[in-house]
Amino acid sequence: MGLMDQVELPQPVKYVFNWGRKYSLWCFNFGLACCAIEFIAASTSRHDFIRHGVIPFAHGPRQADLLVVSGTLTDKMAPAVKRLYEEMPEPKYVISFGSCSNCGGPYWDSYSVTKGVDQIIPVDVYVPGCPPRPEALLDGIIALQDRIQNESLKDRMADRRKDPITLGADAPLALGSSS
Amino acid sequence: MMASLTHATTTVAQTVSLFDGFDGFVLPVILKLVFVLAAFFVLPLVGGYLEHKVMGRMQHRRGPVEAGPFGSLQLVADGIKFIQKEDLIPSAADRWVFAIAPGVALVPAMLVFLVIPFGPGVFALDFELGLFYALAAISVSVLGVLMGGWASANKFSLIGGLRAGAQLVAYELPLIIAAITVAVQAGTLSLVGIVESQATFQLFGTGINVWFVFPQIVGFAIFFVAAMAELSRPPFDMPIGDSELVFGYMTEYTGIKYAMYMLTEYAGMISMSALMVVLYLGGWQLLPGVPLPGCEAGGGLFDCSPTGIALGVAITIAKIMALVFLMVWARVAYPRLREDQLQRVCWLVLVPLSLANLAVVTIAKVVF
Amino acid sequence: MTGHDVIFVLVGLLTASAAILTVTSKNLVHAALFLAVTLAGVAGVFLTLAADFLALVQLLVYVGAVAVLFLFGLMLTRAPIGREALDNQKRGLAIAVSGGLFVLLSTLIIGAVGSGALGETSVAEVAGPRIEDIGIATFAEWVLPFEVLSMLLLAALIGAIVLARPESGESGEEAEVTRIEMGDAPSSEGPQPLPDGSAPELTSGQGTEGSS
Amino acid sequence: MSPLGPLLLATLLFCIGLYGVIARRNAVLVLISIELMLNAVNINLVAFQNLLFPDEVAVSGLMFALFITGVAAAEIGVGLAIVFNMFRNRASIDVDDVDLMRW
Amino acid sequence: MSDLDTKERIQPATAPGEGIAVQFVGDADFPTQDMSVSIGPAHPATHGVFRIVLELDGERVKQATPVVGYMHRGFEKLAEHRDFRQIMALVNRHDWLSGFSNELGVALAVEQMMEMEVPDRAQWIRMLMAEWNRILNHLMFVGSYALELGAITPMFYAFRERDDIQHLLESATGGRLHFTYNQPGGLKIDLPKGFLKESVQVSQTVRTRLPDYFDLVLGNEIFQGRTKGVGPLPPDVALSVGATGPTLQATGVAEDSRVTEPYLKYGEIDVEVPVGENGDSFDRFYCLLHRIRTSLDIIDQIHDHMPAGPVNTKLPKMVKAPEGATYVRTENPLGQLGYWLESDGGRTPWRLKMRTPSFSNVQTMPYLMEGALLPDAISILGSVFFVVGDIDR
Repeated sequence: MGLMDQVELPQPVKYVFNWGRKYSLWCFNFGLACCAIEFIAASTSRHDFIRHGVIPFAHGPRQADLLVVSGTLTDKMAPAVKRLYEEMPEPKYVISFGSCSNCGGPYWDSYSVTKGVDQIIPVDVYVPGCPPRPEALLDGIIALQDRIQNESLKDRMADRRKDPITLGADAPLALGSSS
Repeated sequence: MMASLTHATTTVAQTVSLFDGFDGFVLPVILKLVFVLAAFFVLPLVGGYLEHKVMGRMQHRRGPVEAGPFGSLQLVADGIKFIQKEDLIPSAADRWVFAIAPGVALVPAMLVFLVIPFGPGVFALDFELGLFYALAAISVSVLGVLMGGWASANKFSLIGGLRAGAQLVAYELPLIIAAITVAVQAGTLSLVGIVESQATFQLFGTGINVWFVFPQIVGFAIFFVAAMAELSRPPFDMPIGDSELVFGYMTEYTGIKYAMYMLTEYAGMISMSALMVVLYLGGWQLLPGVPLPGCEAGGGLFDCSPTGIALGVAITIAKIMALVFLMVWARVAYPRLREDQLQRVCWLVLVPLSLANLAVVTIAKVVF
Repeated sequence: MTGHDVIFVLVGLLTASAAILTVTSKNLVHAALFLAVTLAGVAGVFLTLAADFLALVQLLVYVGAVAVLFLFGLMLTRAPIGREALDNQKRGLAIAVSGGLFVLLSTLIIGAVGSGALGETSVAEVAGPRIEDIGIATFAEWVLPFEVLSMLLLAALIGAIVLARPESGESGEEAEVTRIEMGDAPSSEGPQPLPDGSAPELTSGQGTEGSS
Repeated sequence: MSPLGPLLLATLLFCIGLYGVIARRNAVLVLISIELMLNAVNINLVAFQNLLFPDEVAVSGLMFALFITGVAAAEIGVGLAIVFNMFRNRASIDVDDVDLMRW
Repeated sequence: MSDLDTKERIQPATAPGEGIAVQFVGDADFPTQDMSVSIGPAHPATHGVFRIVLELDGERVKQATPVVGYMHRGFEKLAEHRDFRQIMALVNRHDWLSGFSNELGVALAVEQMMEMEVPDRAQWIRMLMAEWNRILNHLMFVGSYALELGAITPMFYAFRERDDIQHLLESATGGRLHFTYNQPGGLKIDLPKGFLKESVQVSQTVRTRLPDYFDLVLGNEIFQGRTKGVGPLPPDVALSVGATGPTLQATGVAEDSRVTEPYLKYGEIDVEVPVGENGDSFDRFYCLLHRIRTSLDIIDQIHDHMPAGPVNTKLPKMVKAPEGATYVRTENPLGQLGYWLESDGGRTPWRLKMRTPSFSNVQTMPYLMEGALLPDAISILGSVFFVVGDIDR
């Protein structure tokens, strides 16, 4: 980093670099609640997002590229999420997995729940559902990978909150569309 | 170093190097460096890919699929990603020590590749003390681990570093004793010489040509276990045990420095496996005592046509990967030991066993 | 100057500067790390002196084990930082003594070498002993010292274990006193699994059938 | 190569070690300095081995150096154990503090 | 080292991976300084946001303090603002691994207050679903406990089975984790066609794969070395803190609400309760694995008993529990789950108090961890099976 967020790289270099980032999304699962179980289900044999290069073996935030916030974020937990996000090295991506981390979900009227993780950290992909099916997470990952392949790191670093992807916002969720 | 290089080449007797055909001095050196670097960077990637795929198959998954054909470029993608990552140094860390620690771990792992014979004549250096050199180089890596653990200024890192230090120093002992046992059996410390002696080694009194793994099955087991512990591979991965220490001494490392630690681990897997292949599994021989196709003279060990050389290299790498497969299998199948159990295994089982093995082999060597 | 000389000078400079940093460093761990560099440098010096085997022994024993042991010890104990904590007030004396000794010895050596008292042989032309020679020498002429050394190592091993673990053992009565003195007695309440993983005696008097 | 270099280097290392032994108060640092001195002796031994026995068979200097290495390893084992014990009992590893035996 | 107050304590970390300097500050009179390590709230071992602060002397735990509340979502308060049918969708989320069992308790409580007659078929289906749910839950812990001890594969195996079972349950309920299948007076809809056949098949599949876990995990020497004798729990301690489920059964107390206080139709079938001997980590895991087997036995019995008939009763437009209170306890996968339901006759509960098994079970941890080694502490942490949402609610 340092250079890459300030200089627009030439196209071939950018392609290779983006390709590397796209297929090497070491994933730090911030498993908070129910959705964490579906996250694990998505990583195991049947759904298996490891084949997309999303490696769930990053144990700490320092080695991670992708933060998946899955589950209800409470006000007590929010500083930890913020802190972990800040401990991750750039470039980093965030998937908000499930209604709770999107907006508070079924606990929208609770006194202790943060209504959406995007209040504290920028989110790249919102995956709706309570909990979303593993296929939805795969869909979100593929959407994120498509975006990474075409993105410019300079633009991204300039405005991190620009234009997040919301799955199923304009079309019905394409279940099982994972290739 | 120069003196030792020239010195080593003068002392080695009849070995013919692949690079001797070239005139001059600079070209072979460059070729050798390129060869060592290529082996150092490519083979660990192959090993890592193998690990991904084998683990996947054993767990009813497919492993990486999307990056490159059959996911073969997964580790390349990882590498490209790591060089883009931000280089974070914790504010409380000891900056210099933190920065050079991965290098201290990596360079010895690279230096081991200098002496490993990958095929008939395919080695950078046939050193009279090759085995000893490899073990000495491996033993230096622990410094990098300790430095990283201490310099990170993180409790998990410190505990991980301390565990790694204790583990690596302890398991060096059975490792070295087991290796020395082979040297006693072969009568030489040169890795090429050990391969050579396996070509003619016969089981006592039977006349059957075997590799050292048969008389020394105990030594092989000890070496294998100790090698896995030296590499902090599961089930001996307490220094980086994720459920206890997050990532041990690597907890604070990001980007390229973390990648260097990972490369060290995988290069270590390759070099340890290669050592095992050389010490116990007959190096590049396909069958004991049978010359490779294309290799006629000299017992089929050195005087080879290009086909023979290629075949020899392929056989060595296949054997290395078979051993890597065993290590991956252990990772898939076993939980992690506890730290005191680990030390107990070392001091109460492996060390006495290796000493007994050494005694038995020495006596057998003298008697027969 | 031959290439040999150049390499020796480089390695020697590295070794000497690392040694100086070792004794002047303000951080204990840094000092130990510089010691590791010094030791590796000495291994390099051995290489230029055609003592390959010794160089590797140096790497294996000193860099791989002794330096690691030092680091390990420093990390286990509290490592104070700063010149006051590490140095005493006799620095002037130390410089005077060691500097004087150095001047004296180097004058002697330069004189001796210059006058040819050490013979005409140059150290670099020596091929160095082969490993077989070392092995034969060890177990022929030097076998008695070798055995004595092995006894020494054994004694040191036992001594180190005894010294470093006064409170070891499952029962050690005499250790109890020390522990109370130091005030770091591990809490004795609660079931404490023995180090070999076996369970201590349990007081499970409940039946196996439902109790509620 | 002239024997001057190795001999001077050995002298320098020895004197640096001596400085460390005198000027340092931390016991571990004193041990470290002793290591430097032992290494200086080793360099000397090897240099004189090459100087005085250029033939290959005589290995006295090397053997001495090897034995010194072994003894140094033993010394470090025991020395560090003593230092730990000292640390445990006195919460300090300053050699100046170890004055129980001083009258 | 008793007087900790004479030393400055290092501020405990709130998350792993942060750069906290290991400064050994403090009183120079003491040879060693305790290290305070905070496991969690986002530590790999705590599967969720549980946090436990360990005071370490070397690698030995001197004191363990669980810190709960990171997942507190205010269920009990939220339930006061949902009507009796909506509560189902809420309560099945507090222990997210046993959604059906959670809603079952509330359904039973509401039915008890309204004195409803639940059709036989509904009761049997509820039992079937509850047992399947129990297996789902236990499989998850089989995988995660092995993961905490460093074995990665059992997790993948467990999820292979879990996916089969979830597929089965999804066909009837439409949910993978949170089924919301109960309603006061029965179930929402009947089972789909062919469900029982499928159920028999899945039960056979799981039964044939069960030996894998016994061999791969329970029979592994390293696993035994890591768990046998680690964290032994005497029955009196377990009872005094109110531990239930596998944690209690491992100590040799065969307490199980399905046997001691049968609800639904559990009285009509054989329910076997596996018990351990020492109450150590190995026994807890042993009980967990055997509970999968006994649940499969129960499922097979239910298959033979399944009657025909309606699955629900007609409900009024507005379900209103009469004024009063009731307490219902059921055997949740992790232990005894109790609901104290109090109504003032309105459309929402006046008070819904939960007695969750995980909360009671983690109370054993300070006792269990004291004096254990750090790796053993992890072994104990994983073997006292809990779900964070179930602790914090």
